[in-house]
Amino acid sequence: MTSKGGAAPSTYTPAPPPTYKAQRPPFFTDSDADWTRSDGRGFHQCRSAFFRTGAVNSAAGSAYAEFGNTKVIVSVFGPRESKKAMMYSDKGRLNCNVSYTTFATTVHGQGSDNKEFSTMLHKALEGAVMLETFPKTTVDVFALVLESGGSDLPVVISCASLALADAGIMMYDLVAGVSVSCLGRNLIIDPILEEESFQDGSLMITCMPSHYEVTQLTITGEWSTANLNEAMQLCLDACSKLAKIMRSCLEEAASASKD
Amino acid sequence: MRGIEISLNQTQKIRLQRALKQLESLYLRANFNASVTVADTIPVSNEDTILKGHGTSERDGEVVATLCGVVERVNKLVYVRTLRARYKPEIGDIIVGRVVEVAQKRWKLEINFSQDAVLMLSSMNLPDGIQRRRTALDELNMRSIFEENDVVCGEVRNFQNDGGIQLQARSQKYGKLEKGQLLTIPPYLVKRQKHHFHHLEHYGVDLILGCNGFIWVGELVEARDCIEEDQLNNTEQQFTKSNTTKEMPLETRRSICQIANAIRVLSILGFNVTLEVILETIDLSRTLNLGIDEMLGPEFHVLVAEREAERRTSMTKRKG
Amino acid sequence: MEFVNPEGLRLDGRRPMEMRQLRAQIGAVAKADGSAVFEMGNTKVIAAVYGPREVQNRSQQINDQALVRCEYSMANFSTGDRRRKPKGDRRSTEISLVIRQTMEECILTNLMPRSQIDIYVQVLQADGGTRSACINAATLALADAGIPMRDLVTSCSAGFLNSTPLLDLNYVEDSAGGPDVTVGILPKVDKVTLLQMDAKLPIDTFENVMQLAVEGCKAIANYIREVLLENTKQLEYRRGL
Amino acid sequence: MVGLSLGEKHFIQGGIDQNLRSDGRKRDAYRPISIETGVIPQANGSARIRIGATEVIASVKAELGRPNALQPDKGKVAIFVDCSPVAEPMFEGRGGEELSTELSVALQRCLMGGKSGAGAGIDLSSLIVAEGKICWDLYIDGLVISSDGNLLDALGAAIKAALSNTGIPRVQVAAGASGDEQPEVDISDEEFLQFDTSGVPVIVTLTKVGRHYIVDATSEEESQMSSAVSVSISRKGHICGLSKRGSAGLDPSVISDMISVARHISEQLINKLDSEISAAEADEDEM
Repeated sequence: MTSKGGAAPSTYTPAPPPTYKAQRPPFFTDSDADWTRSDGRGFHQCRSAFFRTGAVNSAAGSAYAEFGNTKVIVSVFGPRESKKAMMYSDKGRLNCNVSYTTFATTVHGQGSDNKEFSTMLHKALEGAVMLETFPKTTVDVFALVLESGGSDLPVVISCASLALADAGIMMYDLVAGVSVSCLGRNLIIDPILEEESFQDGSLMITCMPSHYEVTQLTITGEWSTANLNEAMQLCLDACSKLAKIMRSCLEEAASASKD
Repeated sequence: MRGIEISLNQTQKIRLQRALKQLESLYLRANFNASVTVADTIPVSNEDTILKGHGTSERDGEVVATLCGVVERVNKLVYVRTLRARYKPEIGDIIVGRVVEVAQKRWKLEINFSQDAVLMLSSMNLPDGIQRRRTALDELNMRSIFEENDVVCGEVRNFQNDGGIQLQARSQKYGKLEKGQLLTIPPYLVKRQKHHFHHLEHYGVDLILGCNGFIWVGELVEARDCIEEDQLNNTEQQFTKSNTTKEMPLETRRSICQIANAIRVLSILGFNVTLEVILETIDLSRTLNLGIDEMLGPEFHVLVAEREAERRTSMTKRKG
Repeated sequence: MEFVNPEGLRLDGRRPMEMRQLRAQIGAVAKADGSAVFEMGNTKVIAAVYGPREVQNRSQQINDQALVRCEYSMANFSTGDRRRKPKGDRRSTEISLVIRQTMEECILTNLMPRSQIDIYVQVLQADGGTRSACINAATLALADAGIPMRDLVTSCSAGFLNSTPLLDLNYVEDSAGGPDVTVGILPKVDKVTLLQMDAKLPIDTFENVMQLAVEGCKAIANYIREVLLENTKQLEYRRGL
Repeated sequence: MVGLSLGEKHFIQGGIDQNLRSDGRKRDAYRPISIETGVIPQANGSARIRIGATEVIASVKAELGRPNALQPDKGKVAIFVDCSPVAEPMFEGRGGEELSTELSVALQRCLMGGKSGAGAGIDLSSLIVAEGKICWDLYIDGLVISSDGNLLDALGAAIKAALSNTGIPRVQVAAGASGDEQPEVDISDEEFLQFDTSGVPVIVTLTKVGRHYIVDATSEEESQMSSAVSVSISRKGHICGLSKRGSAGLDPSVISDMISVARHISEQLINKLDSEISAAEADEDEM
């Protein structure tokens, strides 16, 4: 295992190959099978999820999500008329934006390296939203990460689908997102920030659980087939559980408004 | 120089060079070399008696080319025949175009010209085939005839005074083209001929060589009339369904792809694209037993060039 | 700094009145109506022309002539030290304008009313004289697209360093801070269409330097003419009868 | 981007169903690939690759810089892609920005591995000159010159070729600099170290049209896709990154199947690219 990534190529070695063992984070070594996660969770255990809809009054729909330290708020506006400059389209448009508060991370302004999150959010949602139900109009989805505590993007995606549901936008299904990190030989689900920064690879799945369809999948790092299949299965299971929680949150909100 | 953008190995390069050299010498033997570039003076014997045509202008009493091409003289007329350029329409040309806009009483078509061409609803035979005034209802139903992105075949009718052109499609042979692919090649490779429609029954393929360099290769449509009648009887939905479910026979598709690739090869090499040459190219690939996609490989390009050199040599011999 | 050594040679071994090696290739972008790659020494530019075609933005349509547009862009790797520049900075806007005006002047726009011609130039390597290289590339691309022109515009630059007029400055010479005269001419008509200079120069010296640049333009014009003629011949004989 | 009529769409889809695409290829066949290296002499390494009518240039520039405080033992690599309007008038102005960012991010994901550097195509620790003080910053730039589909795979292959064309100058660090002082360096302009590219993965994009998936889709075929999965695969057959495009959802079992197909195809592609790259290098040496 030590050879992974650590082996310097024989042809180009301007510096002596660094010893990887010493560089490993103190809380984790490859051989350490008894390692426990810093928040005491099992490897395959997610953080407890908290969802609440209707967090922003002025928005057509909104949701707040809290996974451990990761706190996200998403508001949805529209559907409203698309800008004139846009070409005619018989389908609706989805405009997504993910931003970080200045205090979201410990290092000021570090959240800005997540520029691609907006496009990723868009890709994860567009397959679930019935765009043909609001032609010529745009739905804006604005996500704000209040505190970044790891697995930000999957939380944003789940929260955004809840906000869309709250806004009454027609969807095929809710979208739930879960990520898995690979640290050495271990697969850990729903990683926190600290774990993410030392991960060897990560895999994120967003899916529509009742359709059993994956809307977005990204993988980084090196994966063997067995690991990959295990990680995908873990994510999919977690997604369906997460979707249940999201569903119950919506039901609660609906019954509350009835009263 | 315009390189031929294919990667060749050393021997292929030499063989291609040799074939091209042969073509060059054949050409030079047959023609007085009259190539000009922009701003070259075109020699004329008598200033007053000539007519300056396309691609020429007068400066300080000299006739000067404004284009790269070949000087052509027809009686008093002197003009420059361009090679690579956008399509230059002539009335009566058969062209293939793509609908870009459905406007009031007209369609606008992209035909590789400096402006979109106009096809008026009134220069179109109605699907029912009856000659009558166009009603408001016909106007509303224009999209059921052609909609955006449809590939349409027509004929150049006349020039408008703003420089645009009008098309007409007043015959059963014109109209929407379906089940096939559209290729675009430089228009100078398509020669104006008696026939631009080729119904290759042997292959089950319709080939339309549009003068504007748009070439349609599609499944053979037997008699357009009855199909159009069918369309009328069916609702639109059924029509699209029947279109998808009826799968094209594999043999026809093979022929379409083969013809398309032959045209691609000829266009890359810069050879005239005529039915005769296309069919010969296909025969060559069939005798060599090449896979259809191998036709786009470097070796086949070289072979086609060599064969073309041979063909033209034998042609000049026959003439001579 | 010594730009011309006592033997009369420049930093890259050229004589003061020597141009860098020219190379041109027509037809680099399959999809474009016309395209060309033009190299002057290490400066390498690719130009593509789209059109004349239907005007994309109706409000820009001109009823009696063609609309000519131009965009100049530099690849991130084109300069010696890599910089990531935002698109549409002042310099590229200015060069786009210069190229557009120069090309528009020589295109017979009145022959293609209500249409649009787009010229895109992309700098792959910049080693001085990009402006000139872009104009030369654009000329080739326009000719390849079969767009009627009054003349073949060509451009070349010249400078004045160590009291010597130098033809076709490279990057090091260009950044020395001396005067840099970029000239564009219509060689057949023998007219100047573009003249740009920064820094100062006595008038009589300026005339010398400018004359040198004009000579450079003429040499380039000859080269371009030959390339185009050879290209036309090739197209014609390959096409056959 | 590409407007197609209903008839043409059906023709393309039908061809994919019958395993005979519009240009005669089978579903798993590539268009002819050609590579040229050293096209940008000013860069440390560069390559141009042409796949059918798609053409891209990749360049690698190395500059000395300071390592990141959090990772003192590693160099830095940045990947940027630009879409030139030369390729497509649509890319004019800011028109190409969205695609450029998407491609840059996808390449980053496919080539740079996980946060710890595992699975990276480029070994960042090999870029260090003096730990914590000096390292090489590699700037990898891609430029799209002509676009006819399958840009990501082409860019990935171009970067692989450019990296194998890259020579990094040997650097001597003057001994004796202590503490926070920045040590003196001597950059050799004669001795270059070849970059090790055996670990650089290739990217295989499978485009799903109808029930089937195809490799090396042209832009016409891409316009008909329901979704596409780009997988980057190392020589060892490990997955080094994956991204999905297109709006339609996919069944997880389909994804697994696509990954295994991509892995199978990658073996042929790696061999093809290797031979093309070495041929290109040989050509360049001759000149």
